[in-house]
Amino acid sequence: MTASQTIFYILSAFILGTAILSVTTNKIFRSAIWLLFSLIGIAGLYFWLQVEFIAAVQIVVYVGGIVVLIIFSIFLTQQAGREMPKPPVMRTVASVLAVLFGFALSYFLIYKNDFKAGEKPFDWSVNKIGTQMLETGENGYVLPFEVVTILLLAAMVGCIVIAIKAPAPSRPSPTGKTINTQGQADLETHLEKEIVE
Amino acid sequence: MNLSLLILIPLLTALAILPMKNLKQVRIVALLGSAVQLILAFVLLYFYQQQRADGNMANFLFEDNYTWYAPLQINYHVGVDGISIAMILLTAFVVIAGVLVSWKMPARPGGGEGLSKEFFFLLIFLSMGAYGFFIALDLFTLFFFLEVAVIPKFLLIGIWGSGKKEYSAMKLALMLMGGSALVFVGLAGIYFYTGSFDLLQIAGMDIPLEVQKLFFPFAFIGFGIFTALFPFHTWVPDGHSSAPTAASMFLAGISMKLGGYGCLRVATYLMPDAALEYSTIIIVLACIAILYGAFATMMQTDLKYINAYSSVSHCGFVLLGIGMLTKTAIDGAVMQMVSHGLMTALFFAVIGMIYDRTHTRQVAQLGGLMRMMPFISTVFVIAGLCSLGLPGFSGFVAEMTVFMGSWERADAFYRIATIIACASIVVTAVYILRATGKAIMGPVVNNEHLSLGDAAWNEKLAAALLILGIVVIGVVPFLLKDLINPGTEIMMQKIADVVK
Amino acid sequence: MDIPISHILFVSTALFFIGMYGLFTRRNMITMLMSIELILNSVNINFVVFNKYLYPEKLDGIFFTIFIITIAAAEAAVAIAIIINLYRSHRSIDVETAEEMKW
Amino acid sequence: MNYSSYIALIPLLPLAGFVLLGLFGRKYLKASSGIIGTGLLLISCALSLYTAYNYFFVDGKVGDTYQTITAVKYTWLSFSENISIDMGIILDPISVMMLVVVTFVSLMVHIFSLGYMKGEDRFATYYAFLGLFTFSMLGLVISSNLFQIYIFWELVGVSSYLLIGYYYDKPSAVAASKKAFIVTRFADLGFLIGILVLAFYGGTLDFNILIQRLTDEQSPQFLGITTASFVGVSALTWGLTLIFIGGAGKSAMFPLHIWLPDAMEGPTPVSALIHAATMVVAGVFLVARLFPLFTITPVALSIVTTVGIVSALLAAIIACTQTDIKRVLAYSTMSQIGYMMFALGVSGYGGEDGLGYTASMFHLFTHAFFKSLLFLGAGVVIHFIHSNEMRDMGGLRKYLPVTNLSFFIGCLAIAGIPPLSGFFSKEEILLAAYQSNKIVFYIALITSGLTAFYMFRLYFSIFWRDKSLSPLERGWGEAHGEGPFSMKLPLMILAVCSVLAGLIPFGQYVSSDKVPLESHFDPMFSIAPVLMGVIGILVAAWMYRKENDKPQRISHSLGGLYKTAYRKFYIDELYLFITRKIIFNLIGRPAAWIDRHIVDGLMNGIAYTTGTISGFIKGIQSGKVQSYAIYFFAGIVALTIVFLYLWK
Amino acid sequence: MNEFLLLMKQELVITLIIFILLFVKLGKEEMKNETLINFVNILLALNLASGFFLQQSGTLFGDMFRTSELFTLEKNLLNLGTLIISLQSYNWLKDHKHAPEFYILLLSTLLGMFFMISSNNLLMFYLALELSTIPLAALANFDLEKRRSSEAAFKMIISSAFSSGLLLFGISMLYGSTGTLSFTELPAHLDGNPLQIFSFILLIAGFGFKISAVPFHLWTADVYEGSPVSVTSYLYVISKGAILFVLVSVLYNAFAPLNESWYNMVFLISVLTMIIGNLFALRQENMKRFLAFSSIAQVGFILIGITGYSPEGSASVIFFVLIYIFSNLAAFGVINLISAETGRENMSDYKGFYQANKGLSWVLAIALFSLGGIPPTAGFFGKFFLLLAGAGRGNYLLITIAALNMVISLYYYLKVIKAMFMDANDNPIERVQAGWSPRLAMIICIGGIIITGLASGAYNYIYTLVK
Repeated sequence: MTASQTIFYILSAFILGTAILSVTTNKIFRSAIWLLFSLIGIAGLYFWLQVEFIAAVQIVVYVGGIVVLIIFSIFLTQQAGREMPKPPVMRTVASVLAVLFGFALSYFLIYKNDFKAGEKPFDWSVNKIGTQMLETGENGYVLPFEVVTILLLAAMVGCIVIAIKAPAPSRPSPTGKTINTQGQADLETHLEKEIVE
Repeated sequence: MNLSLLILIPLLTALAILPMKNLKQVRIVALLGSAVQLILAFVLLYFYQQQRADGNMANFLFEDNYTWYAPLQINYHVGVDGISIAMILLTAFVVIAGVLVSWKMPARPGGGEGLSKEFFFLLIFLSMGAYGFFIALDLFTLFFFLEVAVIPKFLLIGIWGSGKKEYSAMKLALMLMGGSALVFVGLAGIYFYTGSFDLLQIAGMDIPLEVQKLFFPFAFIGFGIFTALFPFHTWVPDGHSSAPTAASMFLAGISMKLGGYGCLRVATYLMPDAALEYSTIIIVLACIAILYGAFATMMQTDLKYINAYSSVSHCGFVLLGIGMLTKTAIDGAVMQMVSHGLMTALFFAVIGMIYDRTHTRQVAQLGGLMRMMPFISTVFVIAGLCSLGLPGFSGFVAEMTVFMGSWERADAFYRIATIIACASIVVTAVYILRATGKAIMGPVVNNEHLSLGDAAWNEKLAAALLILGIVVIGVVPFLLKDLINPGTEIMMQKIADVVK
Repeated sequence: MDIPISHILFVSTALFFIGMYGLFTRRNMITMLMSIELILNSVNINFVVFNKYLYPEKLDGIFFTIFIITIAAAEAAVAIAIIINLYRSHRSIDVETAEEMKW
Repeated sequence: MNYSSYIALIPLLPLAGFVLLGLFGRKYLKASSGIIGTGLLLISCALSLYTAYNYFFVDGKVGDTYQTITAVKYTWLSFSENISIDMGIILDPISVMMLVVVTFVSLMVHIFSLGYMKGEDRFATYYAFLGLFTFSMLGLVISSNLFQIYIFWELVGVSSYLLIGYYYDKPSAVAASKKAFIVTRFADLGFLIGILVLAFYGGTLDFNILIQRLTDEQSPQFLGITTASFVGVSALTWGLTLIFIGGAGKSAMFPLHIWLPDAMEGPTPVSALIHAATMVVAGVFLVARLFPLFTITPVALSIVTTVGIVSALLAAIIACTQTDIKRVLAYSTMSQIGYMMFALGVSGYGGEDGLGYTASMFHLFTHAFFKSLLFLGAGVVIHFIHSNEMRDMGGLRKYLPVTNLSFFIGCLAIAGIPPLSGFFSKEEILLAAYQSNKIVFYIALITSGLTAFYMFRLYFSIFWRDKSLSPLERGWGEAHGEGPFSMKLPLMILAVCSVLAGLIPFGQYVSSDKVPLESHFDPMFSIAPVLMGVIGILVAAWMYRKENDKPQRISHSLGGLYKTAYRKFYIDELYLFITRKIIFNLIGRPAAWIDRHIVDGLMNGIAYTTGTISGFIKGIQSGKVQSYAIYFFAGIVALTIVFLYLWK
Repeated sequence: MNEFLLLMKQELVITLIIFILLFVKLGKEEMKNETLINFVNILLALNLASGFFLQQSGTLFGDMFRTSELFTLEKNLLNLGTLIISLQSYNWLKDHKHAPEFYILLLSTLLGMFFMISSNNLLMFYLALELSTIPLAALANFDLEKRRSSEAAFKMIISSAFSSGLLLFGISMLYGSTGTLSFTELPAHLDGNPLQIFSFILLIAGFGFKISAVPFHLWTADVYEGSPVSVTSYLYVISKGAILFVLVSVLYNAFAPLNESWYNMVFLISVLTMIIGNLFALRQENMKRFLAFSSIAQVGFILIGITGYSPEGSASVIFFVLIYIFSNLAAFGVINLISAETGRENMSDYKGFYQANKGLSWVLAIALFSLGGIPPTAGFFGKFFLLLAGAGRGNYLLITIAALNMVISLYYYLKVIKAMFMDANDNPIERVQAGWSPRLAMIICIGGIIITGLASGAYNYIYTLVK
């Protein structure tokens, strides 16, 4: 059992464990934290796979962006420490069954399927990604890039419209609003930076 | 002559009604339109006879064939033979009579006069569907017009009807649409084995027996629902009895004929082998409809229900004639369609007149109308006598032809079927005479009725037109016979070899 | 690398269904959102792994991953905005409160 | 000479009258309608007499047989290449004879009605209907085609319906008309099917061809119809029997006679015309028309005989007990027609065997006169005292001398007292019966005695049996005595005819094979019938000439028998039971119920089920987004399972 | 370069409009909503017009993007629909605070759909799909004060995220087992092994979610009911139509090798969809919700056309979508107007509607007849052709089921007609005055409903393009 194997199994155990914790724990804030760990673990997995760029993006966007956003909104919407209400038993049972069965089925299919390993070595580099990202010809991803920018623009506009609102009577929503838009803004810049890099 | 006029004129009439101001103008326009249509029908008849006289022996005359949906081989293809012309004449008569009897709009909760425009518009529009159906030679066109002639009924019944009108309207619309859905499946089947919607082309080819056996029931039952095929006849009593007078006339007079015509022209003509295969079933159903309908009628107490059920019984003759597959029987079926169309329209018209005056259709609440309204009563008696198959009226001729034709099938089964059918003439007599004896004759039961007046000019004219038709057919039946003869002969060429 | 691909895929698939479980059972809208993030991550792993192990000649998987991450961000942003708005009107982010419309 | 030039007018004139009066009578011709109708009929009567003259004395006979002349014939409706309904006129002895009878009696009735129906507000309608009836009856007798006869058969039926129901606001009249129509309609069903049978095997509907084909043993049609059989009876027998059922219905033969007595609700002249002289003998005429076919089917013929004789006797018995004078006459009519029927039944074809045929036609002929005479007489009586009941009558001879006389003649004639017409015809019938079938003969003999009895019972209790009260006290309309001359005239004419008609050498003209038949008069044979007649009359005189209680005592002594006869052997009740209880309650009502609840219930059931299902599954749409997601995923899993493992 | 301009002209114009709106929004002085709306309508109309000439077909960006006359046509149809909707939303939008944002979001989703139609690559497809979904979720929330609106938005974003997650899993598996993302290369690599089938099912589920086919439809009704009417009609017609276009081309081209198995799937799904949709529609009271379910049933019909797997099939689908746009938008036009003016959306509110609003009732009635497939409206032709296309595969069971379902669907359409024309109502909706632009929209729709069927031009044109 080589080191990398050990690392892999430890990583995967960590990822799955934290993931399970994050979807089962009753304290919402904790579950956010577990999610954070899990995401970091995944980033680790990417490192292990030697695609550091993706790992970096993962950390920056997820850890630095989304999770922050989520935690903000948690703060915004309730007291972190409170217990979350339990789901109805029937649904829990149903979901457990569905999920287990689905997992069994799909993993069975994946397992049965024989993936032929590619022969060429896998080489990537940040500038290769960068050039392809802005290339218009074969294997050029400029069009998806533009689409995504428009999507982000639209998303931003949508968020602003929905979140900015005439102050509701009781809630201190202005704070929420500002925070929120801040979140939006820096998220935006992050992404642009990442992608053009 | 250009057959599309037959569709165009009702369309224009309907459109011309829309900008009209008040009931007066509307009904004038409607009357003019339907009168023109009647004249046109006679002109058509004239040209047709001339063509035949000049020895034009084509199956269908005055054909027009325009490509409509080229990729799907759908054409707008129209043409007429004697049968269609008979039907067109029938329609023209019934429609004009319908317009006349609804001269002062059916009374309606919530402003009857207010919706006169819509009423006449729908009525004329409906007639357009019927005309189109009768001249169509392309199955798609035919189906198109068949459905055109369904939905306006829903509105007519639901808005201007009486009794449990919404229920009846819904029932009628759904059952008829169900019928046309089945028809559609049949047509699709034919289409995909012949690759064509053109009636003449399809008639040319011969479809393999198992295909026919698969799709004949769809087409036949589908059309059968329109013509009150047992056990799918239950829309008839409710629909007829709830509908306003003109709509009942159209419904019983024409739209039930759409079904018969379809059963004949599409189902039987295109799939004769299957027709033969299933003929026993058809005959059994027809006999049930005839006798059972008649007995059910005996028990009815509402004039409209009486006529509705008797329509079930009478349309049974049409199906019987088609099921027997002998030339005479099919002649009879067609004649019965025409005759029943006129007769039942007359019946509904007169029932409507009675209802408008007495505001009841219950036989028990009527009596001695002969004293107050001799004209209406006489018309009622005439309609009744026609319906019980009295010589001199069209009903007799048609029924006898059917009997004669049925008797040509020399086999105990067909014989018994025929006898059962014949037996219905007695039952018919029973219920007709009971109704007449109670409502028209006998002492006056309700003294308020004593003040009621007789028919107005429009009602008289309507009744006169229909009676004219009935009597002409009844006294000189060979006119009708010779008119439809070529058509049925052409059909028999396809069917005869099957039967023999 | 001497880890069979199926093992890595086990991780991703498991992650996927864990996320799904969370989505099914969590009554808090934000946690539902988190579960979705898990699902997307598992997909990312798939893409990267397939690209690296099976089809190294092109970078389809890598790019797909990048775009998924971006989209996930946008989705999360909009979702959270909506949740906040809903919280304003419902005074709660419990899913069970958002079921006025049914049947 | 050429009949077609005018013959068609004979039926068409009355038709013209009907159309004219029917359309405009009510409004414009109210006053003159009677005259118009009568005038038109006068012409057609003259024409038919002229025809008769031509046919019998000028050119009817070729060699020594009367020809069947087809004067007019055109195709009315063709079913298939050789089966078609033709409208035609054939002249042969019976049709010509019927022409005369119908037009003549009808004319009498028309004239009589001028007075009798005066002041009716539907006077024009009445004459229109009379015209319609006359037209149909004439059309019937001159039919050249089996189907044509059926058509006019129906038409006379409906005109009789209209005339019986003439007093439409009288429930009893309406009921009677309904009954008459439906009963005969029921019989016509048999007729129709019979026609279908004959037409199918005979391959034609034309009388001449049909008879000619089916009577020669070689023709394929004959072989076909005799070999084809249903429940062991040959198609020919079936066909003829069924047709005879039709005839029996119209002619009120047992057991289809129940409509005739009720039909007396109609105006009396109508009864005289339709229910005595003409329409009711249509059945006899029909059998006579198809007689050659009947003669080759003994079964059918014996059925005719049996029905005939039973009806004759039964009607006679019932007639003895009735108290409504018109009903008595009605039953006597039935009885007389019974005579005609069994006369045909016992007859053979050709020569001496054909005596019965001749006799039957002869009786039909004479009966038309004296029976219409009696009815019109009764009409005068009713017109005078406004009642049909015997007990209201008596001693009328003082007030109605002419009627009294003519009625008396009529009674004598029907009782078969020589030398009146009835005597000759009845005597021939009895002779024919005697020659072929003794039992029939004896029953007939008794019947003739009964006939004499009930006729004179009628006569005496109307005109004699004086009451002490004065007319006014008995509430009779003194205003008009016997009514206007228009009412007396027909009585006189008919009386004369009833006296003289018998002297015609009928066999010379009408015989089964159309070869003149020597009618030989045998005084020895006719003793018995005459004796029976006289006895009957004497008994009647003894019982009814004077007011006394003999009738009551006798009826009491007879007890049950009398009651049964009085109740017309409960046949009406039987019919009532069948129709009400069986047809209506056991067939009609269930049919209606099934239709509403089962067949329609099915249709509504479908709709209802759909609705229920939709209500049942609404839970899926729970509004919970998470359960949506679960369904979503479950759907995927299901699809996967199905398409990976089940639906290969 | 100008080739690039021509091929992407519609997308470019839309982008242009978006940016113009952005500047309008950011500009100092507020532009009045009315002028803004009319302005946008004119631009859309121009785009629509431009769509009809200078049509070229070709691919760009290394076959990430491909277009052809057919695609251009499809885009035009969507463009037309959007134009009609924006005409109709006049009454609702003219006093809405966020009109420019509304248009920005709306048009960006439209742009997403355009890209989706032109996408030749699973990546592009996925991105376009998200572009056409996420802003819609935001739009669903545009009745900011309404609880239901935000609930709808939430349901939509969550379930769409979930479905896109599954879709992505499917795509990744597909990528894993075929190694390509481009539609043109895909058929070569498809051998129908279980994993591919599985991932294909996941893909179908993704599509099914968007076209709301049973059992992936459950979000539909709630979202449609909650969102503002304009957004509902947009979701209802445009996004559905776009996905259908894509579905057809994907199934017919990219997944042609699997057609045996997808034929059965689509068959099963369409039967379920028709039946469930009808059964639910039977019992609806809210007009929007009712139309939502009816639309589900309609989708079932469209899927029948897809099963045809023939030029007739795709032609009939596109043709039907065209008719579907007209019919539904006509219906929604009325509902939109009524709910904007009176705020009443229940079927019972429409009782006695005919008394005051004759014109509107006829519009609604004709639209419903068209949806129910009653001649002479175009709906009849649409359904007829769909069923014919389906029958082409010889599956008469499917056709019969469909034909009978037409009857059920007719029942609930007639229920609305009945409410409008026959039922009495103590306080019926009083006369509603439609502005010029909603009226124009209705005229377009009704004209379309009547002409498209009777004049065979449209169908023939589509057919030639498909061939």
